[in-house]
Amino acid sequence: MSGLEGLYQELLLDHSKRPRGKELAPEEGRTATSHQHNPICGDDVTLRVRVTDDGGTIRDVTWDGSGCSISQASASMLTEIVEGMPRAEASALIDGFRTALRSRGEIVLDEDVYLDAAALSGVSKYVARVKCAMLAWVALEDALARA
Amino acid sequence: MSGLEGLYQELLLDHSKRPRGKELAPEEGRTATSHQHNPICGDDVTLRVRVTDDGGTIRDVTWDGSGCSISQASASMLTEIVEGMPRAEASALIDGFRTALRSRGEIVLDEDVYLDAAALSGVSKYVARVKCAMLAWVALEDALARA
Amino acid sequence: MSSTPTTFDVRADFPILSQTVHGTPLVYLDSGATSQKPQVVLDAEIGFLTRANSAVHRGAHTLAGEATELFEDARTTVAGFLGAEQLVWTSGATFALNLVAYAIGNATLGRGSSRFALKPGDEIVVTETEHHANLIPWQELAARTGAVLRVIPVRDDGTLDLDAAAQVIGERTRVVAFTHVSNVLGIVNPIAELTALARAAGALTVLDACQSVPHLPFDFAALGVDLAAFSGHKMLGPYGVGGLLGRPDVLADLPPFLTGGSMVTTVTLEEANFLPAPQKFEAGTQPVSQAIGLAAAARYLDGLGMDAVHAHERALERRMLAGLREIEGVRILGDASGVERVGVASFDVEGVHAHDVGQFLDDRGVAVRVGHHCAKPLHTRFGLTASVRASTSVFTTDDEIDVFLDALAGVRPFFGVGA
Amino acid sequence: MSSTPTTFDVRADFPILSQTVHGTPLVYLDSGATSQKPQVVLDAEIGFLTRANSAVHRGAHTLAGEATELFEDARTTVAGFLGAEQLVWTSGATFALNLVAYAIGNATLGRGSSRFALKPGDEIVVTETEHHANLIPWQELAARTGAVLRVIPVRDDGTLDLDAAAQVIGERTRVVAFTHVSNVLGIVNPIAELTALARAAGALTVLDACQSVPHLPFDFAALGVDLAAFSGHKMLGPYGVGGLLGRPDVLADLPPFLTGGSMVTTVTLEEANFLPAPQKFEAGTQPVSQAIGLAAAARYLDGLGMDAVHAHERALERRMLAGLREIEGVRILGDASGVERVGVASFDVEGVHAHDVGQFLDDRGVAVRVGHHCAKPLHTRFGLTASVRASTSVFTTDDEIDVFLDALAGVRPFFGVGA
Ligand SMILES: Cc1ncc(COP(=O)(O)O)c(C=O)c1O
Ligand SMILES: Cc1ncc(COP(=O)(O)O)c(C=O)c1O
Repeated sequence: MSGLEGLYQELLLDHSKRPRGKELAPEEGRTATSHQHNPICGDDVTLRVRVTDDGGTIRDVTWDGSGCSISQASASMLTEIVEGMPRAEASALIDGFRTALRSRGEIVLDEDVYLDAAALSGVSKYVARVKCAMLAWVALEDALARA
Repeated sequence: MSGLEGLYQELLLDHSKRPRGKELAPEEGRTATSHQHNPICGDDVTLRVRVTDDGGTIRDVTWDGSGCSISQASASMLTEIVEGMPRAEASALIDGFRTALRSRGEIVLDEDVYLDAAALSGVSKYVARVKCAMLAWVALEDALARA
Repeated sequence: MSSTPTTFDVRADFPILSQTVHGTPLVYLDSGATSQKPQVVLDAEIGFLTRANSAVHRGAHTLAGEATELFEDARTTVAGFLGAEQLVWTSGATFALNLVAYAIGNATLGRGSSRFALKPGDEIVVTETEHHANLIPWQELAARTGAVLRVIPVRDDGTLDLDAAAQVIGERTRVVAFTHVSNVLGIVNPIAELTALARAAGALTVLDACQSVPHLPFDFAALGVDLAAFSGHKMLGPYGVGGLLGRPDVLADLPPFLTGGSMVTTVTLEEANFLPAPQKFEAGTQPVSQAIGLAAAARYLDGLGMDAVHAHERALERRMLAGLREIEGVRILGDASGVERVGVASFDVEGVHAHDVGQFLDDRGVAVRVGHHCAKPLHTRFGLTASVRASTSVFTTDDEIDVFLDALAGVRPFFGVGA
Repeated sequence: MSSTPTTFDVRADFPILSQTVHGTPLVYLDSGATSQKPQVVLDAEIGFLTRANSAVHRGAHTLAGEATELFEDARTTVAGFLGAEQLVWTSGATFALNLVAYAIGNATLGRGSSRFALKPGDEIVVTETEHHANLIPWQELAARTGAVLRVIPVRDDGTLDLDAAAQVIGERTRVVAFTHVSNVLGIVNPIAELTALARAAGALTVLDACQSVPHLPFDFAALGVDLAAFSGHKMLGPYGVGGLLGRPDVLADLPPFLTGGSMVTTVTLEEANFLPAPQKFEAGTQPVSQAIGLAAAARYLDGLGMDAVHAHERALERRMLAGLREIEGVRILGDASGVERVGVASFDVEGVHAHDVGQFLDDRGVAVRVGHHCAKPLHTRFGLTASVRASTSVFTTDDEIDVFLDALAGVRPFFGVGA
């Protein structure tokens, strides 16, 4: 797939139009929230995560935001993957995502691991859009650091 | 005459080494003083002029200062010309001097009018030095305006 | 759409325009951000650097003399092109506007003449259409001095609310800063009216001329403002150079901003005295080759004739606006009719984020700007965080406008939005 | 005089050097004022302007992406060349030094972090060898804030009086600003000692690196200062660009200076929030092509090797000083022996004004600088209003030094002074 179609895959457009988890859950004991903003194009994501009482597992990732299709789809895809994931695994996931997105098309995301988010692989060829795709993932990283 | 010898004529070097009128007379009723400074190379001239009681004629032009040979010689030459000159004539003299100096070598100063200062004609080819030659003349212009 | 006659074809003068992007010819509609540079501008700089380069206003050697002359000729050329008696070189418009704000701040702190010193409660007026460069320096000046910032609102159609302006500008107003042309809306503001209000209040007028100078005949003296800022890189010139135009009495009374070499008369370890304007505002080594390049740009524009440039861009603008109005889901920001404009239009595409619109257009070779274009409050006013902006220049053609409009019509279908 | 081996011959890289002046080959000994630029620097700028030019950090189109990458690569290249983690682009050293002084002023007025805020009676320390650019901004800051300016004196031999420095720098000292190399004397100041004194006092250290960066291996991190300013045009790069190097924690706590576009996060009509460094210091359009040109200059110097450059210039300097000492009536300013130097020497010719010396040398094709070189207090210290300065660069040759010395020997005879 080349050009625009490689960037805006069906799955991405679908997530951006029908975002999953896009309704911020109320704050409570074990939740942490992160607000990320891309000043250049105005993309905005607020993401909230709850961890289990022992702090080890991720629960209830919800978010709200506005912005380009890539930033919104990426947030939507992310919430689907990390539900119930151990913290350490989520960190590795985020690192892997960042590496792939910065690879300028060299690294393709594994569908078995990244599920729908693997459709974001095409973004890595568009340097100016990498930040859009990363926004929700940075928010999760930040929220986990505080949780 | 070309090059350096055209710029630094004997007469100029002589005036710079043995400057005339270089001893500031004391201030009194009908004197006016102007201090001119060229911040680029530090040339400095303070010139004092006395006018007759009816204000019409120039008397006792004296000056003090330091700087390059051109600025010092020019002050020295000037004092020799304007002694006893009617004000209006001095203004015309200064205008003519300025025009010649800015002419880039096109206009040569008349020896009958400018006496030794005619040797400054060569300066007009050296744009960066025109200010040096003008300094005392600007001081006279300024002093007369206040006298 | 009928073809509008173009009075000049200058594309060959701009080396970069032969680029292709994603295999299609580059359609550069981002001149509002930075313009492309004609060969004569590049040649002027290179010519200087390879033949006469040396420090200006210093030293007596031959190259220094030549360099100084070329540099001062450049000042005369650019000032003359803009109808101004005095021009202060700056690194650009942002610097020029900050210069004014900081100089007023310095006056307030007792440095130099007190003519422009502010007292707490004094008012500084800007408009809602300002670029951040003509907004934040005034916010900061207000915060530093206790002055109050007040704002002339913009109407739904993008024009300034002059009735409100007459209320906002009053006795306490000390400075009125406004843009000649909004970099988002492309609308030419009513300078005469604003200047009259400011003058009646005895306020200093500061014009942001960034988006007018490249596009229409500009006559500083005729505009009647006190100061005007502009950037070289938006008017076919180099980066790193721009200027502040000013009325002589205003520049005389405005205290210096940056201090350093080449702007002083005497200096001791305790204190310094400053040269008259423009030198007192030009501390340190100036953008010499860039000033010379900018003079070449001014001569180039003058050769085309600014009336012709304006007519050319107005025709492009009309074609663009007419086309935009026909595309479903496109909302033009400030779609006022019957106002003077330059070739700039910003718009929202319903259901598709500006960033995605820009990406789609880029795939067709069309370079537009997306985001808030450094005018966030104006976007907030229109309920947006981002828009798409297309902006023209002397080298833009009717065909390019058509390529752009054609590509834009495909955006909503591609993203599966709308009909 | 024996010929010193030159490790490289780079004259062909500099197009301007083939000039003649008054019919003789140009001997350019005014690099201390501004250096000449190698072809690779010109090519880098032109290459950018004709292929990738467009606004950086804005917009999503292809050219904008390329331009942003080239611009940020340039930052990495120049910062790396200078051993710094963080680099803020500026228009030059004068701007960079004013940035620091005004940012401290802003902190004092309650804008941003108060870490660097001054109280009346706090002390700012400079040295007697400073260029006006590292003196007047501090005088003005002191005048605006009620701080006191104190000065480390220079000895007769041109070295700083470190005993006095230990007295001057003390508890009340908040800022110590000093030059790495005096642009008049060419002497490398004792940075380690000054920095240690400043650090012991808890003061911020600000280094003027204008005359060191082009001439010797420069490692910002190793020097241990907090901030350092430099100019591109003195290091073979373009006009209109330079930088401020800074320790990350210092840049983080220093409030912004210029405000405008591209340095903000959120902006309302009431107030703005700022990005982290370096962006918060880079308001408005940056000197993009110039930054890319400067990176080419850094790569060029790196290719020559700064150790080799320094050795080359040191050899020229020794030849020059030895020659100057032999000419009757020539007095070298700061003729200290056994100190580290770069290829700069200033001198007085007894009985002949500097301006006349310069004119005479120019007639022989030799371009030197005459005047106070923007270091008036230093000249006052040496009892002069003006001196003659010869300064070398990578392209200067032994032969040129000899032409210069030979011409200089003719000055007093021509003006009929001395023996
Ligand atoms: C030691 C020193 N500091 C500061 C400056 C000012 O540099 P610029 O004029 O490039 O801002 C210079 C150059 O003139 C200098 O030699
Ligand atoms: C209206 C307006 N004002 C000010 C600026 C700032 O200009 P610069 O970034 O060249 O300083 C711009 C350009 O971005 C502008 O369009």
